[in-house]
Amino acid sequence: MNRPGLKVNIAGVELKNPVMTASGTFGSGLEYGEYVDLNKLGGVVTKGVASIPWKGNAGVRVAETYGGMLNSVGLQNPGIEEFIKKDIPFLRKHDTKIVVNIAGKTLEEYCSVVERLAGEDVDLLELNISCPNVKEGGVCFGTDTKMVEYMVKEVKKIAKQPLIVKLTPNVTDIVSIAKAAEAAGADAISLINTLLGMAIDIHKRRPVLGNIVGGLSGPAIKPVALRMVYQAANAVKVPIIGMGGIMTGEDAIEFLLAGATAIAVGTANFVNPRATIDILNGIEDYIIKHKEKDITSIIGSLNK
Amino acid sequence: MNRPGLKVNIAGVELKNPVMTASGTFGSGLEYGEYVDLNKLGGVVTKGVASIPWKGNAGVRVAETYGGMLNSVGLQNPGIEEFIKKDIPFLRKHDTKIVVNIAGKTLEEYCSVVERLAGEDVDLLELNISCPNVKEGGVCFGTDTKMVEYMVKEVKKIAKQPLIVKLTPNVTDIVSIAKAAEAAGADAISLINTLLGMAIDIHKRRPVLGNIVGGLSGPAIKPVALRMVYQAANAVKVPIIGMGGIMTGEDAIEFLLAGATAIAVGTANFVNPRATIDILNGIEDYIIKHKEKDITSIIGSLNK
Amino acid sequence: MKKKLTAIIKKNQQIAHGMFEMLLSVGEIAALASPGQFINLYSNRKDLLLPRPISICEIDKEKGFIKLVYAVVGKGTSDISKMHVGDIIEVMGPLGNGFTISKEIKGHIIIGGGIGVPPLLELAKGLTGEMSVYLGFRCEPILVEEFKKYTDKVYIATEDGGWGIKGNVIGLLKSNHPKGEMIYSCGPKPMLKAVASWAEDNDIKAQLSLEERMACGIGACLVCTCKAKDNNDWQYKRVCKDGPVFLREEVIWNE
Amino acid sequence: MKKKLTAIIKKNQQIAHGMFEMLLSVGEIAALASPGQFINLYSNRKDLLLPRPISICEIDKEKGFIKLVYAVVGKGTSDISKMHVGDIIEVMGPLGNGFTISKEIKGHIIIGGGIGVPPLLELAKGLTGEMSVYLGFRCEPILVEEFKKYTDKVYIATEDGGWGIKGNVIGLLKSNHPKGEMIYSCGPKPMLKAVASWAEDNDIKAQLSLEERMACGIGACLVCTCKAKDNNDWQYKRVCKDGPVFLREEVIWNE
Ligand SMILES: Cc1cc2nc3c(=O)[nH]c(=O)nc-3n(C[C@H](O)[C@H](O)[C@H](O)COP(=O)(O)OP(=O)(O)OC[C@H]3O[C@@H](n4cnc5c(N)ncnc54)[C@H](O)[C@@H]3O)c2cc1C
Ligand SMILES: Cc1cc2nc3c(=O)[nH]c(=O)nc-3n(C[C@H](O)[C@H](O)[C@H](O)COP(=O)(O)OP(=O)(O)OC[C@H]3O[C@@H](n4cnc5c(N)ncnc54)[C@H](O)[C@@H]3O)c2cc1C
Ligand SMILES: Cc1cc2nc3c(=O)[nH]c(=O)nc-3n(C[C@H](O)[C@H](O)[C@H](O)COP(=O)(O)O)c2cc1C
Ligand SMILES: Cc1cc2nc3c(=O)[nH]c(=O)nc-3n(C[C@H](O)[C@H](O)[C@H](O)COP(=O)(O)O)c2cc1C
Ligand code: FES
Ligand code: FES
Repeated sequence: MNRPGLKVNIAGVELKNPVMTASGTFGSGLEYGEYVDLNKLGGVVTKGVASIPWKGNAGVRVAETYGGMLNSVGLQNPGIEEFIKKDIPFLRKHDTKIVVNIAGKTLEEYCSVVERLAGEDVDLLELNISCPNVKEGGVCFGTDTKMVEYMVKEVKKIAKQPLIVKLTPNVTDIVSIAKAAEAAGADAISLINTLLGMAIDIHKRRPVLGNIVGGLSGPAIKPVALRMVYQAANAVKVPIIGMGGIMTGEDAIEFLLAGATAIAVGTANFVNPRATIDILNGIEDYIIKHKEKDITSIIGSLNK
Repeated sequence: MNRPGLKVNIAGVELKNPVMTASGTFGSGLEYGEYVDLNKLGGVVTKGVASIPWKGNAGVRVAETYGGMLNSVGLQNPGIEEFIKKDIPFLRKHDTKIVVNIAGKTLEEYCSVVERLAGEDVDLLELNISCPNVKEGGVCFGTDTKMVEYMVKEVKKIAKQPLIVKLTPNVTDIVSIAKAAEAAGADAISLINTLLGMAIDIHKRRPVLGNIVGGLSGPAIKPVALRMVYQAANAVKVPIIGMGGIMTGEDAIEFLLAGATAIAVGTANFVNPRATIDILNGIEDYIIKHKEKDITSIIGSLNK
Repeated sequence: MKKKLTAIIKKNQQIAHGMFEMLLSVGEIAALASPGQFINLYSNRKDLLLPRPISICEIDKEKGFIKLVYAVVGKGTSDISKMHVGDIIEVMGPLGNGFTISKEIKGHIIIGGGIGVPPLLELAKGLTGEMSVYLGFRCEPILVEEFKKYTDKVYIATEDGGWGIKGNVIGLLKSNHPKGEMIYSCGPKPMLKAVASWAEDNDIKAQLSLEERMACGIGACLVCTCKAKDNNDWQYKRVCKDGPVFLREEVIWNE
Repeated sequence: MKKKLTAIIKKNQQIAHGMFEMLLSVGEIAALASPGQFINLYSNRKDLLLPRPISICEIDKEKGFIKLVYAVVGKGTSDISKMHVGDIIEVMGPLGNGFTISKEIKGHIIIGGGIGVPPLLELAKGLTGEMSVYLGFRCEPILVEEFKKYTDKVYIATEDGGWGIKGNVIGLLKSNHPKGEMIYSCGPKPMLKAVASWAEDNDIKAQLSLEERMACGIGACLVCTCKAKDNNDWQYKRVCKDGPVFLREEVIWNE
């Protein structure tokens, strides 16, 4: 039997299949590379990187919740220079697309990373706009349409690779944010980042996380993620990368049906280091079982 | 051994203990009254009631999700007249506080329910501001500080019972909404209502819910609920009623430590019809084990 | 006070492809149950919160047993199918309004389709007078011998014609022209709709047992809808509490 | 490619109050494991996603067995404690960098506190030369007889004085003045901090095994922090990958 076509296209970049890793859950592939053949992945999205090294938050940085987890890593990263020196060469040895997730505390910081990457051999940029904007008193960049529009516009001016904008779900109206990103020139949109949450240790009477609040991920958030992907897919024309609680091939199919062109796997890696591959196989099984020509006849094909 | 004091005070109304039912999950107590001694509850919050009968949404109205559920009941209710005739007399036979949850499509509709209840024997009103505002193109009342402020102010003018305002979590900034409600005269705040979510049946390639999207509840949402209760408790002075995924006494303690004066139990009732009582017992056990004087020394006593 | 109960699994075995029979020892439910009622089964998987409603197929009040027959269709039923004899399962029930049985009525027509067949067995046991039974299946029939204990008139249709006539129960009805005063039916919604319309054409009363996704199972949450006539208007009734058995005149089929 | 493995439970029994010993048959891990490494245990409860890191207490490379000793402190370990002999449990490992053993070093000081004691047992087996062992417990000691197989010098402190001297291991150290070239220690953070400072005062090298909440367990997610010196600055190192064993000079204790 012929294997179905799994290729998808994100802003002119062809992925061999729609399965990517979610930023921050997969390092730069080095560690999971011992468990997963990276050549099999559509893309590896790297941990958020900033213009200079960030130390991240003090521990405890993780709390387990019902069907999910909270993290407050605080975007610890070695800075763009170290990243370019070590991570890009490692990933380039593999036949997979490199997506660099970018963090910043000011627009200038974001821009300096984008600029620095202009001459580097990476396939896509992913702008994580869930970071707090220090110049605006720590309000998250991604919660205001004006801020999103301005930011994306400025970054697009200097970006040499296609730009994915990654949205935060902690907003009243995801559609207006997605539209603002698109209007400002985003080549693709990824969502969702983590939901802001909290856990309390009732014995110590203290928040579990050193940072008090953290980002909720895992299957618990899937219904919210799926709703936002569906809403965004119906509002913008650029391709969407869906994520949030994808644990199985079936979960991935839900996102594809809702309109995502590709999907990313985050927390599932911690539960099963081979989750990406199992999910990829699950997607392929579904296409075969439903006698579809290829993956593209699944994407957005929801009957309403 | 002496049993610890469990009494709490919400806007001048003394509840014998902090355990209430979450609106819409407990009817008006009639059905669960066969499983739970209603006299043991701090309060029964009734299903949202409107000025006239609402038919609700077409089915399917429920979808199970990982550690949670989506509902799209659409506030089906028999209207305030029927409610006053049947539900108040039933509940009044029990020694528990009656909290009437109120729904509306326009400010006028809300007001007419509040007015109609002015002479009735109910203890507290709970304004569900998660409803879509039909005059404003279906935007949810509770997502805009101005709308919240205006609404609460108008309702307060005519309310004869203390007013709880129930917030929707589908907002960028829960703190500003909570403050707006307080500033406009809310006597207490309850949160959270359900998160907007979606589920897809990958075999039928259709949204599971007839209404496409629905409200996510259950333990999956607890971290988000807890974070919002914590944020709101640190921002307003009025008492807070916390809810969202409370399944056990320990969960309830988390909310009390975060600053909730009382808590409400929703989805847990479907998993265990005696959940309210089990949670109450769990709270009592914790107070005894930690040698606290009474419940009030737990509330908001988080070490930061 | 009512409560969740613990039932002991006495039997849990496959009786047809993807179809299981489960015998539960749970005296409190057996004592109260009547035909057409259901129980809620709680799976042990923590990711699944909601109970699974399953109809009562047979009741042994003396031994305190109830029998269920269920199809494995998803995570919950798959999990339940893997439980062992001697295991304990949490249940709640009996729930809902079952069939109304009147001694006055002497001619009974039972019509079942697929997984709608089991809830009709206990009913068949209790009816007095004339009775004919029409059962439709996709391929493999179940419980046929059991029904034959109570009447000779058991007619089968299968979609592939492997057993009985090829076709569905409506075909059976149209070719057999059964006479009777009351129809009792359970099965997929399109079948029930066809049964209702056949009953109306032939002016026969009908009690129809519906299925809908549920949460509380006791009438409090309003998620289980049956669109039903209400004087000159209509309303959504609760399948779990007002049903699962409805009169054919009540039900509106346009959803 | 590495992967999650299935281990067969050969033993899972209580050895002290709230303390269990588990023997696992999992040849792939036994073959590669060294003292101070840990494995990830996955519970079956679907509400708990993250694995539980547990140190390897003993390794039997011939039989392909590893032994764990764990305390029941929450939902995950409670669930694991209820598993039966013959059950299968998913595991991953061996993970992390264990203790560095050098044949050059002849004087070893092992210091363990509470649930930090088990990871030191396999280490004790492998050390050559002089060795003394200092173990502190809240009340009930564990594994004392096992350590005595490898050295006569096993000293115990308990907080309530029920066994050994009354007090903690630091008290033991201060009264015994052990001499040696290398300390190996595992236990609660305050104890490790005190051990580090005692070692510094006495100018003895020390390898300290740390604990932190984890997610991936393999170095990819950066949730498991150890504040560590880095030239003139500091950084958060990963307990799971850069540790769990760190040199005393590396660790910064102010968090
Ligand atoms: C009153 C009543 C009586 C029933 N009696 C029987 C019976 O005797 N034998 C039998 O095999 N089945 C019966 N069903 C259907 C049975 O409840 C479902 O097949 C079962 O809930 C599916 O669960 P799952 O986890 O395997 O499927 P999933 O699809 O994984 O379930 C997901 C969710 O949808 C719900 N769901 C899925 N299918 C149905 C359905 N058809 N009806 C109601 N809820 C559904 C589940 O309860 C769960 O909440 C009955 C349903 C009702 C309402
Ligand atoms: C490298 C390493 C080795 C360990 N070796 C052992 C050992 O040999 N024996 C033993 O009894 N314990 C050991 N622990 C601690 C053990 O991992 C925890 O006690 C266990 O994870 C608690 O899980 P729980 O579900 O019972 O507790 P819960 O409190 O319900 O767990 C909630 C979450 O917090 C995490 N967690 C809670 N306590 C700890 C802790 N102390 N350290 C790390 N994570 C924690 C859990 O993994 C889980 O993610 C070790 C920890 C680490 C990091
Ligand atoms: C430990 C951890 C670290 C993360 N770090 C980043 C990050 O650096 N940049 C980013 O855009 N998203 C980050 N995320 C969010 C994920 O990429 C993803 O959007 C989110 O976890 C939802 O997907 P999941 O439920 O599959 O994990 C992180 C998530 C986790 C759990
Ligand atoms: C079936 C269902 C119906 C609900 N109906 C209402 C309602 O009428 N009014 C309201 O304010 N909240 C309603 N809610 C929200 C709950 O009161 C509660 O805020 C939410 O479910 C979170 O709590 P939980 O996780 O404990 O269920 C409903 C929730 C469910 C599950
Ligand atoms: S399932 Fe709750 S009303 Fe029927
Ligand atoms: S647990 Fe993921 S880096 Fe240590």
